[in-house]
Amino acid sequence: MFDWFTGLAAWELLALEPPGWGGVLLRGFAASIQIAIGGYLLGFLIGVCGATGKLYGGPILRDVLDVYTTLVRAVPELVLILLLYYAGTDLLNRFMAMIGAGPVDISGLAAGIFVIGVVQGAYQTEVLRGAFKAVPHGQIEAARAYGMSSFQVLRRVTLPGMLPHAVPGLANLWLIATKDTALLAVVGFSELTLVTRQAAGATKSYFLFFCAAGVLYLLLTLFSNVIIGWIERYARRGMPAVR
Amino acid sequence: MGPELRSWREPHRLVLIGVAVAIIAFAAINMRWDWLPRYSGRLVEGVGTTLWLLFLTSVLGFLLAVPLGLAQAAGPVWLAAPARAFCTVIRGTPLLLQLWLLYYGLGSLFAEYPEIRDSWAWPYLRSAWPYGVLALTLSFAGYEGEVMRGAFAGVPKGELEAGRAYGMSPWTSFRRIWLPRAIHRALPTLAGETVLQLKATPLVATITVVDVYAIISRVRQDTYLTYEPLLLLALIYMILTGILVVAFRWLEAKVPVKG
Amino acid sequence: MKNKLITAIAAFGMTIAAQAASAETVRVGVAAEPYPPFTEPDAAGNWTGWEIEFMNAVCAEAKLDCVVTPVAWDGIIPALTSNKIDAIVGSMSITEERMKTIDFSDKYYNTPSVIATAKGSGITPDAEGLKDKIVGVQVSTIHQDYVTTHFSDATAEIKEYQTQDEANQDLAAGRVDAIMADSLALDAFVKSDDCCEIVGAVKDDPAILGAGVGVGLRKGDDELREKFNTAIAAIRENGTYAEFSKAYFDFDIYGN
Amino acid sequence: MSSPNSGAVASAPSSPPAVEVADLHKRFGELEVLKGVSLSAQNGDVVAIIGGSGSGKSTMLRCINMLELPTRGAISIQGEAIDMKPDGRGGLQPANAAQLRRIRTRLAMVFQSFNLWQHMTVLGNVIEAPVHVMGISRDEAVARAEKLLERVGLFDKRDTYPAFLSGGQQQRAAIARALAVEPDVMLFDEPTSALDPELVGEVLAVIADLAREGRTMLLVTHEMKFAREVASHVVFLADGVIEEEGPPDRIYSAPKSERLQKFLATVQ
Repeated sequence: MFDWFTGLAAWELLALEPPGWGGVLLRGFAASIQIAIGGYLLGFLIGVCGATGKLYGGPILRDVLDVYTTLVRAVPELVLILLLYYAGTDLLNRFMAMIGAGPVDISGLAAGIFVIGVVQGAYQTEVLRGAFKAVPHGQIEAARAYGMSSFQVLRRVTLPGMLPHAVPGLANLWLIATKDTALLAVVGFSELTLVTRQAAGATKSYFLFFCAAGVLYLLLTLFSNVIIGWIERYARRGMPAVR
Repeated sequence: MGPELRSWREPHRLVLIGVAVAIIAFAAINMRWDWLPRYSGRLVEGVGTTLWLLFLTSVLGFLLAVPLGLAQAAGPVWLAAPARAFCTVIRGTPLLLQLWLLYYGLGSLFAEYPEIRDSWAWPYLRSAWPYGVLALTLSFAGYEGEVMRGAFAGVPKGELEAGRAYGMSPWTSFRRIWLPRAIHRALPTLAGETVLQLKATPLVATITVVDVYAIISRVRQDTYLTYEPLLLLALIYMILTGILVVAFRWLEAKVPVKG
Repeated sequence: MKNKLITAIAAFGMTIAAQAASAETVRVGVAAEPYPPFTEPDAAGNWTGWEIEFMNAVCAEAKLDCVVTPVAWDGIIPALTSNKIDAIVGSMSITEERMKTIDFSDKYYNTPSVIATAKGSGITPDAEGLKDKIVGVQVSTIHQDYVTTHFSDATAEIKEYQTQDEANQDLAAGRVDAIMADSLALDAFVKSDDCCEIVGAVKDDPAILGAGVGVGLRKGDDELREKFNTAIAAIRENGTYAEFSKAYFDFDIYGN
Repeated sequence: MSSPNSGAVASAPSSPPAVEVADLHKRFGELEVLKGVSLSAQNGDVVAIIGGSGSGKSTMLRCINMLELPTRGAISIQGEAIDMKPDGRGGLQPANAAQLRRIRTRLAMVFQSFNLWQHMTVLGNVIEAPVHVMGISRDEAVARAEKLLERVGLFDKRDTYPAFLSGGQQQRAAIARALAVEPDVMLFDEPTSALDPELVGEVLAVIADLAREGRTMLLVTHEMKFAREVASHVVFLADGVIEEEGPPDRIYSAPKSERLQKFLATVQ
């Protein structure tokens, strides 16, 4: 009768060494974190380029970037991941064939980072653009009035001035990136959610393993929140408390 | 309207539109769409399921978000702490995992109790959609609850004091001033949250709920086509998102929303 | 700005190119979802099962350097056609429909398709027995095709699962009344869980159920197909096939 | 256009004027804000620029350090003309970025809305330009900045971020920031307009103190009484041209032009 309870309490299934599945789970967790970090950084790169393009680019570049951010934000991540996962590698291979090179094998890791990065890039573009526009113009004007070069203005005033406006959005996107990695389970990438499902299926301890994975994700979020808190406090040092 | 109309006629936009048309024409001619008529009926049904899920879970989720927000903003510790924990857990774990935990974890437990299996609830408990609705509702409540917390806390104290000064009871003041003002403040985020909710709905296909995503998966499996069904699916979601955005803009124009 | 973007893309491209496959490697796709006793990950994260042993034997015979690459089952054919993998060893039945998109090696096993239900359900493996019942199948399988073709009028609902394991789980949980799958997969399941039993094989329909299971290959990849065919024949011949099968089955699953 | 008598009291006729503006035009699209303004200030002059809103007085001040690019005209600081070239759209643009940056450090601007850098402490704001633009060592800049902050009465606030200061304190910090670059000329763009009335006094006191010290200043202001007290020369701008100018006593007690009379009547 209380099968599920004993199932939940079958802690030895979580042992790090086989026959426990803890090691597999942790390796999946590591893969999730790797993809989240890689995808987030790629997204940041795209975001910086995208925001710069939207702010300073010509009309065509601006419109193209608008199309990119609008499309990515209007289509479910799950669908984008499927599309990019198959199309991205396919197009790359066709491109390689076109320039006469052989097909490349894109590792699941690279594909996952690419997919998460493209999705993150659209959102980060908007966050960074918004943060840039949130820096009061007078601050930049004052910097110019005191003889700073364009690069100095960017480095000494605009970027640090953007920080408090960008950090909440970027932090939120980091948390989304960590959770979006779970969607890669649908294309069969061995990250935490998929290995959890495999472990649950093999042992029939569904409840135990899904809870264990939930705890891992939650720990990652809580840990991230602590770091984000530090960064936010630093970024907002010049601003009075909101409430 | 004037400048917008003119802006479409700018030369570079005409070029871009031309490129877009060329891509669409290329896709229409060179890709396989012969499966479309066979599945059109099921696709419409799938969109219906998606929208129904979206509507139901957003409304239920919002109703749940109000007490969650209030408990965190003004409740005693024994209410605020669990509400806060709930929001943290929901926001801190992937929806896909929550969905599987509910359906495969929790759902399969019910079967072990003959009392449940023989009860009136069993036909519902054995189908998939209640778990999808539950997971999506809790998810919406978790995110929107956080918004409502801020909205409740952000209502100026002076307005509540004014209510008290006019002799309102705490309940009246809550019902007439605090709640409407908080909802007012939360409205602008609602459009964004609802779009996010729409984008979360396809996950229910992984627990056998047949929404538009599931229909497209079916097309993919039947035809072994990689791109065409997914592109159509992306288009469908874009249209749905567009409709949502326009609808919310219309709604916001009707209900003036101020800070 | 543009330069920066190009540099970034190039850098990303390099990291991918650095992982470019060597010519000898054959990436063998298996379904990422466990399909015991054929393919399933163990607690150490390694892929095990009869089909993994089969793959190892064939690749050793053909002197191919095979790498197991898990891919989501419902995307395994697109993964093959878009060059993510080179071969599918995933209990994939050779059917006319699939032959339109991909090629197959010769069959390497063939077993009947059966229906399993809760113990004592009284359900028979035909349209009559499944009347107003809920039937579960794994997506993209011959069983799904079969159920849709032969039983969709009779049944109350056909539920589609991403993995066979989930369908099994829902039968045990009573959320479906019957499931249809390969006899060996269900045999392993009913042995591990005393909830359910196999009620019998369905009536054969070769057009749907196909001519056994083969290695899925990209169209036109004839060289690889020849290698697989020769190797399959060889391991049948030299007893390797029988040797590694012993641990799994007490009869010859090659069929006739 | 700069007539010999347009300057103020010529303190040292042999040295070039601290600021000289000749025939300055500025156009925003269809709107011509400045229609040929000429002005010169010798070292030690305090020039108050007054006028109604929209008269172009702030625009003129912002053109002097090229925050607004003039459409036509010439600007020189201590006899050095700012290099300008046509921008191809009927206006001008700086021709030599390095020269402009060098000249800008000699023209310290104090803004209406302070424009202190919000992510730096008060001290950070004051040493920013000396350290990062002029290349002065940090220790020296800090030592100098602390003296300046003491002078404007903000020494104890040096490690505070601007957002935690009152408007008057922020503007005093901004003045310290301006002084830190040891400018030849200080430009004040309505320095008290954004302040609550009770905070205006503390800022004006600091500016008056600087005027007494003999600083060269161009001051756009609405504070008529203050302008009369501290200015050595008053310029009345109306509709993009200088309508009348002269020593403060004459301008305020015996305005000649009708527009100036009307303007003084409304503001006093």
